Formats: sequence, structure tokens, C-alpha cells
Amino acid sequence: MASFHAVIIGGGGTGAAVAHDLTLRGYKVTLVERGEVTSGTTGRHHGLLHSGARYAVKDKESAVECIDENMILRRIAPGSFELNDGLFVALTEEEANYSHEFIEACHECGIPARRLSAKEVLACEPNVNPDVIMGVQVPDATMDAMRMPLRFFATAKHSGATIKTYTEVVDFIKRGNAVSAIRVRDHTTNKEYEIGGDIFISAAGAWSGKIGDMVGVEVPIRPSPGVMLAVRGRLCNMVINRLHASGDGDIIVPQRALSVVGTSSWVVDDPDNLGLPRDHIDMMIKYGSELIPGVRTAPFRAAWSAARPLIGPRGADTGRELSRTFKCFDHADEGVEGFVTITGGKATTLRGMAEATANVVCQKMGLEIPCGTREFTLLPHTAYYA
Amino acid sequence: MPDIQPTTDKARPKSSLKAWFHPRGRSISTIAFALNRLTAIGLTLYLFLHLVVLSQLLRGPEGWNSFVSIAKSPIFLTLDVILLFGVVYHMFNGIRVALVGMGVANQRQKGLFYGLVGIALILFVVGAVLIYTK
Amino acid sequence: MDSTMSRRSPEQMAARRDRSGSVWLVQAFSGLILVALLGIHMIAHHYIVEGGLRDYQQVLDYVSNPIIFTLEVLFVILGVTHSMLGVRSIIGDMRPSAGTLRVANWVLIIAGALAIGYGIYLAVALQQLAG
Amino acid sequence: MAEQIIEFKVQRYKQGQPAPTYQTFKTLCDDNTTVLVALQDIRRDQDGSLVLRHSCHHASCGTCGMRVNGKEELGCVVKVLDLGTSTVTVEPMRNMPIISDLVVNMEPFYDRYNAVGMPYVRQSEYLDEADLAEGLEAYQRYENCIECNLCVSGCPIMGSDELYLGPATLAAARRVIEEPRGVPTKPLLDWVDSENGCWRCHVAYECNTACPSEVYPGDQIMALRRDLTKRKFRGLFGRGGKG
Repeated sequence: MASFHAVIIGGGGTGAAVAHDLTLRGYKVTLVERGEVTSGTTGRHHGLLHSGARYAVKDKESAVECIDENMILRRIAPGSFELNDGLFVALTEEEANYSHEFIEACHECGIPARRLSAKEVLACEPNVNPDVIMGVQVPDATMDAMRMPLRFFATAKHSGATIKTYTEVVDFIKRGNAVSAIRVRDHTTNKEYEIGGDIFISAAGAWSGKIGDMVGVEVPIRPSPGVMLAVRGRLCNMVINRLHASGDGDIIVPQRALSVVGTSSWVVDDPDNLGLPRDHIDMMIKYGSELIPGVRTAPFRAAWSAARPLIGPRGADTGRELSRTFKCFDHADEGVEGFVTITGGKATTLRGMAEATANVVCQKMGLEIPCGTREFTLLPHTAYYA
Repeated sequence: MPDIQPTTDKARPKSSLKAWFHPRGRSISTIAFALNRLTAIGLTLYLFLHLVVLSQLLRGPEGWNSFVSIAKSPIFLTLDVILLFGVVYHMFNGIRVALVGMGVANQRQKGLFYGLVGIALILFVVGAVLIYTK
Repeated sequence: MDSTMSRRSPEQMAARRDRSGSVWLVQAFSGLILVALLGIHMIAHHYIVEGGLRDYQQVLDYVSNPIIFTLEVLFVILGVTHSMLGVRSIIGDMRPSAGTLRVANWVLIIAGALAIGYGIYLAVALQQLAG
Repeated sequence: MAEQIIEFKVQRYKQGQPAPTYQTFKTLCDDNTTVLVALQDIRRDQDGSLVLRHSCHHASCGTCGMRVNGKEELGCVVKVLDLGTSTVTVEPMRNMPIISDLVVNMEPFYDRYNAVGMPYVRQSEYLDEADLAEGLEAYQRYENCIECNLCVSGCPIMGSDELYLGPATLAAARRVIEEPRGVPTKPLLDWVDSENGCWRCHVAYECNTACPSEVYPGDQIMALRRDLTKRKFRGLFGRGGKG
């Protein structure tokens, strides 16, 4: 088969998975990232491997995606997750009543969900608010937000993909109506050069609007940041969620010797300028301590913002109403050939996003190559730097 | 186990001596280590010097006793004080390194350091006073 | 910019079990014993003696005591060993080539052996002088 | 809310340049601004060519290791105003080749670290009085080490000789020996029982000071020495054969 050269812009989880998928399908792959890999949104997320339960009631499509990908990732990335399940806890009668609808929706989506009494919840997680009424156990897990995607990078790299970090796209070069090359600047040398290719894939997440502007296409993406707070001490072993329709400060993810409380949601224009609203940090402490009172007394470790790439028209204002699913845009519809954008989605579905993107790419190239990533065990993360 | 490859390290100090005696951003323990090395070199030199000096004993009473009278001059006493510092510091820091290295009290090495070096300093001051007064 | 290429052979790169653990233990134990010996040495030679230094006759009297003689000989052996091992460790940290290290090892062994031999000779000779 | 304009003296280096230089930037910091965020602000507003490494922003990934006012730190958890200096000097880590500006090449680190083969997930000892949720065999958690290289940067012996296995690697080896999880320990114990292994350490304990993630490599190296000393004495007295 003629080896097409695919150029991926963006070294987050999505770019990593696309690089791995296309490499497996026989493409020559080059990925450019302006910083270190996973330095945008990927590395900053709270590290939840979704079971899909959070979306089961309102967004069945996302929930099914999540549970499918959750099970695949456990298989292809063994040793990369803290497999401690997740716990949704009800603190009010209203939330306890919601549990019936919640469990039913989980089961409809194929997500195992088990009802726990207040006593059982507190036996498993003694730090949870003692006023808990009941809980639901689901197969959530915790990932290392950097090291799990790093396994995709490691595998892609060792299968021949070229990963160029600290390399920023400065311009797109078109031949006719098709993108034919990108002009990049290597920040380690301060030199600019061109990379030609057959297909260009923007996997820039919250930055894909900016990349789209450079090409001259409209990418309906809204950088929607959320604030997270890390406190010292592992206050729980399972991922503790509030049993309600998703809202602010309703999840506590244990991570190594830290507990991460997330998250809030608003919308910005520039993904490089998120800020860190003080009232959002206070909100994390307030709502987090409703779930686990110890959050209020645990020593502070860090607070930070991360920009979700949510799909939606300009004008949205909180980000909560935007869909959490992903979308692959083929900009041929707008008259630009050789350029696709993959965006939206979440870390849990990175492999699925890559599969969908690679399918679009293959279709554009007129190739029919099956996806091989479902069964391909990834290299350990440490292989990336070796 | 696999072999370790050498690195080409542009940032590495040209001389390893620089790495040991580069205190910027480093803690008291590095100073302890650097001082241990310095006193080690000093004591080694002294050991050989001492053995040479002792050969005076074989020349009979005149040789030795004339050395003893030189050794009581003020300059010599000052050298003795420096030597004493090297001896007590190396002794007491050495006790910490040996104990900690064998896994004894390795969780409390900082306390051990301050305790032992504290004793060393007291002995040093007492010794220095004695050298000058006796 | 300086780029410091290692001058060492691949054999030197390998980390594999060697005698350095025993060497370290010798260093640690000799050090601990030296603390005791040096303590005695300092007190006996410089503290209890009027004026801080023994004169000729006092030295001979001192060495003629068989226990002291044994301790002084032990002191020479352990002191020289400890210092030669210490110097070797310092040289080892200065990125020596295999050849340099080999030469250094021999120089230290010979210097150490000579120093120990001379020290023992001195002690024996003094004891004989003391009659 | 305290706000202050802080001067950052940043070490700059681009490949092909003869030697690193320092460049000064001024940026506004409030009491939540970390060194990492300040550097990102500088990159966004003043100099897009500033190269730095970062990912998680909460001391979990270990990518933003650097030297702040000379000391080994993770930039993401050091608040600028807490430093109390009007000029903050930022330099890359020691003892590793510089790629550019504040980024060092991590390959030599992983050359050593990977050789241990430490599994990344261990049994969680937190909340050990808690019941195990149904369907789980044990609560798990990641190892403490975040592979940040700060201990290697602080180590004076690593600075004098690159053959030393280094604190992070020795600490990882000790973790495997403590909790093998199927990794064979005998070859590992032999591996660290060597001139470039745990006997190379000269007890400067800079690694303990530098470690941001409760690994305390210095303690681990000393624990290895204790294990090896025990093994040696057992060997001397004939117990446990040639072990």
C-alpha cells in the first residue's frame, strides 16, 4: 500500500491515540505539539476513567461510549489504572429518590451499578459525609492523566511515528483548496521549517478553534475551563461522586497521595488565558467538603484550571449545556481539502475518538483498513522517553 | 540487568569537584558531605606527615625533644586547632554516616547530624581552649 | 559548551554485583573502631600529659605497655586502610578512566602497605629502645 | 488580595548556542500564582519561544521540575509570593543535558529508571481499616515516584559521575524489593549491590530534600544498604547459602 503521510497537530490524549491508530493502519505519521506532550488539557484533567454513569441519565450516547472504552482501556493498558470503582452518594432524600432512575439508566447503558446502604458506604469509605443516605457503586477508575496517554505516544513512537514536541504550527500552506503543508517553528532551535503531508488532522482540543482560524474554517469549539483543587492525603480509595445531575464540585478523585476535587465550568475565548477564579476554589472546598468533610481541613496542595474542548456554538455561557461527546469534522464540506478536526470528547474515550478519526481519514484517502487498536496492548509509559 | 549508557551532558560541571562544593540551592547535608571530604583529605595528609615526624623518635631524645619544643610554638598550636576540628568533625559525622548507612536511625538522620556535630563542636571548643591554655 | 563524554569502557558502565558493599562495610567499621582508638590516643597523648605532648622518655614508657602497643599497631593498620579507601572513593567520583583507576588502586595499595609496614616497624623499634 | 510585579530571571538556551544566558521578564503575580503559571504567562504575553515542560499542574505528573532560586522544585506548587524575593531565578535541573531553556533531556533518567521495571500500581495502604468494596481484590494506588528527576538534579554524586544509578532508580529498586508484585528481586538486589549502585551514595541527602512526592530516596538507599548488609552477614555465617 502507498504510504500516506498524516500530520497531526496537537500532542494531547487525542493526538496520541490518533497517532497510534494511524501508525497501526500503516500511515507515516508526524505529530507536532508546541509544548511537552499532554501539556494542554489532557494532563490537567482529574484522572477519572469514566464508567459512563455520570452521563447515563442525560446523555446516553456519551455513557455508552464511556463504558465501552473503559473496558477496552482496562484491557489494552493494564497496570495503568487504580481500579477501585466509583461511588455515587446521595446526601438528600431527593438524591436518594433519583437513584432509582440513575441505576435504571446505568443498566440500560450496560453499566454495572450496585445499590449500597448508608452503612455499607461508610464501611467502604469511612471519610464520606456521615449523613449519607445511600450510595451506588459503578466501575469508575482512576488514571494518571499524563501517563495513560503517554502509553499511546510510546507505542506510536516505537511503531515509527515521529513526535515533534516544542514545535508550534505558525502557518498552513495550501495548494489550490487543499492543505499541503504546515509551517512550524522549533522552539528549541528558534528555526522555522515546513512539513508536507497528505492529510492534516487537528487534534488541538480547546485550541482547535485557533487552528481552524489559521486554515480559514469554522470549528464550533468553546474552551470551557473548570477549576480543580488538590489536597494532601488520600481521603478515599474509590472515586466519590455526588448522586445528582452533574454540577459543580461534585467529584473527588483519589490520586496517589492526593485527593482531587472537581470541578466547575465556565466559558472563555482564549484557551491560553483561563485564570483561576478565587470563588471557584472556595466552591470546590465548600461542595467537596459536603461529600467528604475532611476536604476542608486537609492541607492545600494545588489549584488549577483546565480547558475542556466542548462542542457548541458561540454564545454558550457556562459550558454545562454543551455536549460531552466528540465529533470529527471533515472540512471538505466547507471547501477545504486535506484537513480534518477531531475534538470534543474526554480522556476516557480517546481511543474511540481516534478510531472514528482514522476511519474518516481512510475514507477520504479511499482506503479500507480496519482499526487495530481495540486489542493492541500498549507499551508502558516509560517507553516514551527511552 | 541492562548496562547503563553514559550521557553527554552539556550542563554537567566540567570538574566533579565543582559538583561537590556547589552549595547554591543545597541543604546542610551537602555541606556536611563536602566538609567530610575536605577533612578526609586533610587527615590523610596529616597521617603521613605524622608518620614522618615520628621517625624523629628513632634519632633519640635530642631529635624528639627538639621537635616537641617547636610543636609548642603558637603557630603550631593554631595548626593543632585546625587539625582538632578536622578530627572531631570527621569522627562524629562519620559515626552518623556509618550508622545511617547500616540502616540504623536512617529516618532520623537530621537529628543525628545536629546531635553528633553538636557534640563534636563542644569537644572542639573544649579541646581548643585546652591546647592554648595547657 | 563543554560536553563531557565519558572516557570509560562499556565494562565499566555495567552495574553488577561487586565488592564495593564489603569495602563500604570495612570503611564503616574501621571508622567506628578508629573513633574509639583515636579517642584513647588523644586522651593518652595530649590530655593527661602535662604540656600536651610526651617527651622522649614518656613516649617510650607508653609504648612499652603491651596493650598500648597492640592498640597503636591496630591504629596504624585501620587508620591507613580507612584513609586509603577514602582516597579511592574520592578518586572514583572524579570520573577516572579504567586505566587511571587501576593505577590509582595500585598506588594506594602500595602506599598503604608501606605506611602500615613503616608504622609497625616504628612501634617495634621504639619498644626495643625502651628495652 | 496581594499583587506584586515580580522579576523573573530565566535561564535561556537554544540548541547551537555556545552557552546558556539569562533573560529577565517582569510579570504580575497574585498570591495564587505559581512559578509555573507565571512562566506560562510570560510565554503567552512576552516571549512565545520560552520552552518549558508541564502537564498536570498539581504535582502529580512530575514534568515541571526546575530550579527556583537555586533549589529543586516543581514549578506548579511553588507560589511566587511565598518565595519572598522580588527577583525569582529560574533554571533547568542539574545533571541532565539541556534541550532548551528550562527543559532537560529525560532519556538518561529513564535509561536507569526503566531498568528496574517497577510496576506502577501498588496496593493502597491508605484507609486500611476500610471494608473492601464488592468485586475488588484490594484497593490500589500509584507508586509515589512521579519521575520528576528532582532528586537526581540535587544529588552531588550524580553531578560528579553519571555512572551512578542515582536516587530515583535506587528508590524504585527498593520499592520492588519491598513489594515485588511478580518482579524477580534477586537480580535487582545484585544490581544495586555495586560500585555504581547503593554504595556510591555519600549520604548528602539532597534527594530527600528535593523529593516532592514522599519517596525520600535517601532513606530508601540506606534501607537497601541494610538489606544488603543483612544478606552479607547471613552469607558469612552460612545461613541462606550464597544468597
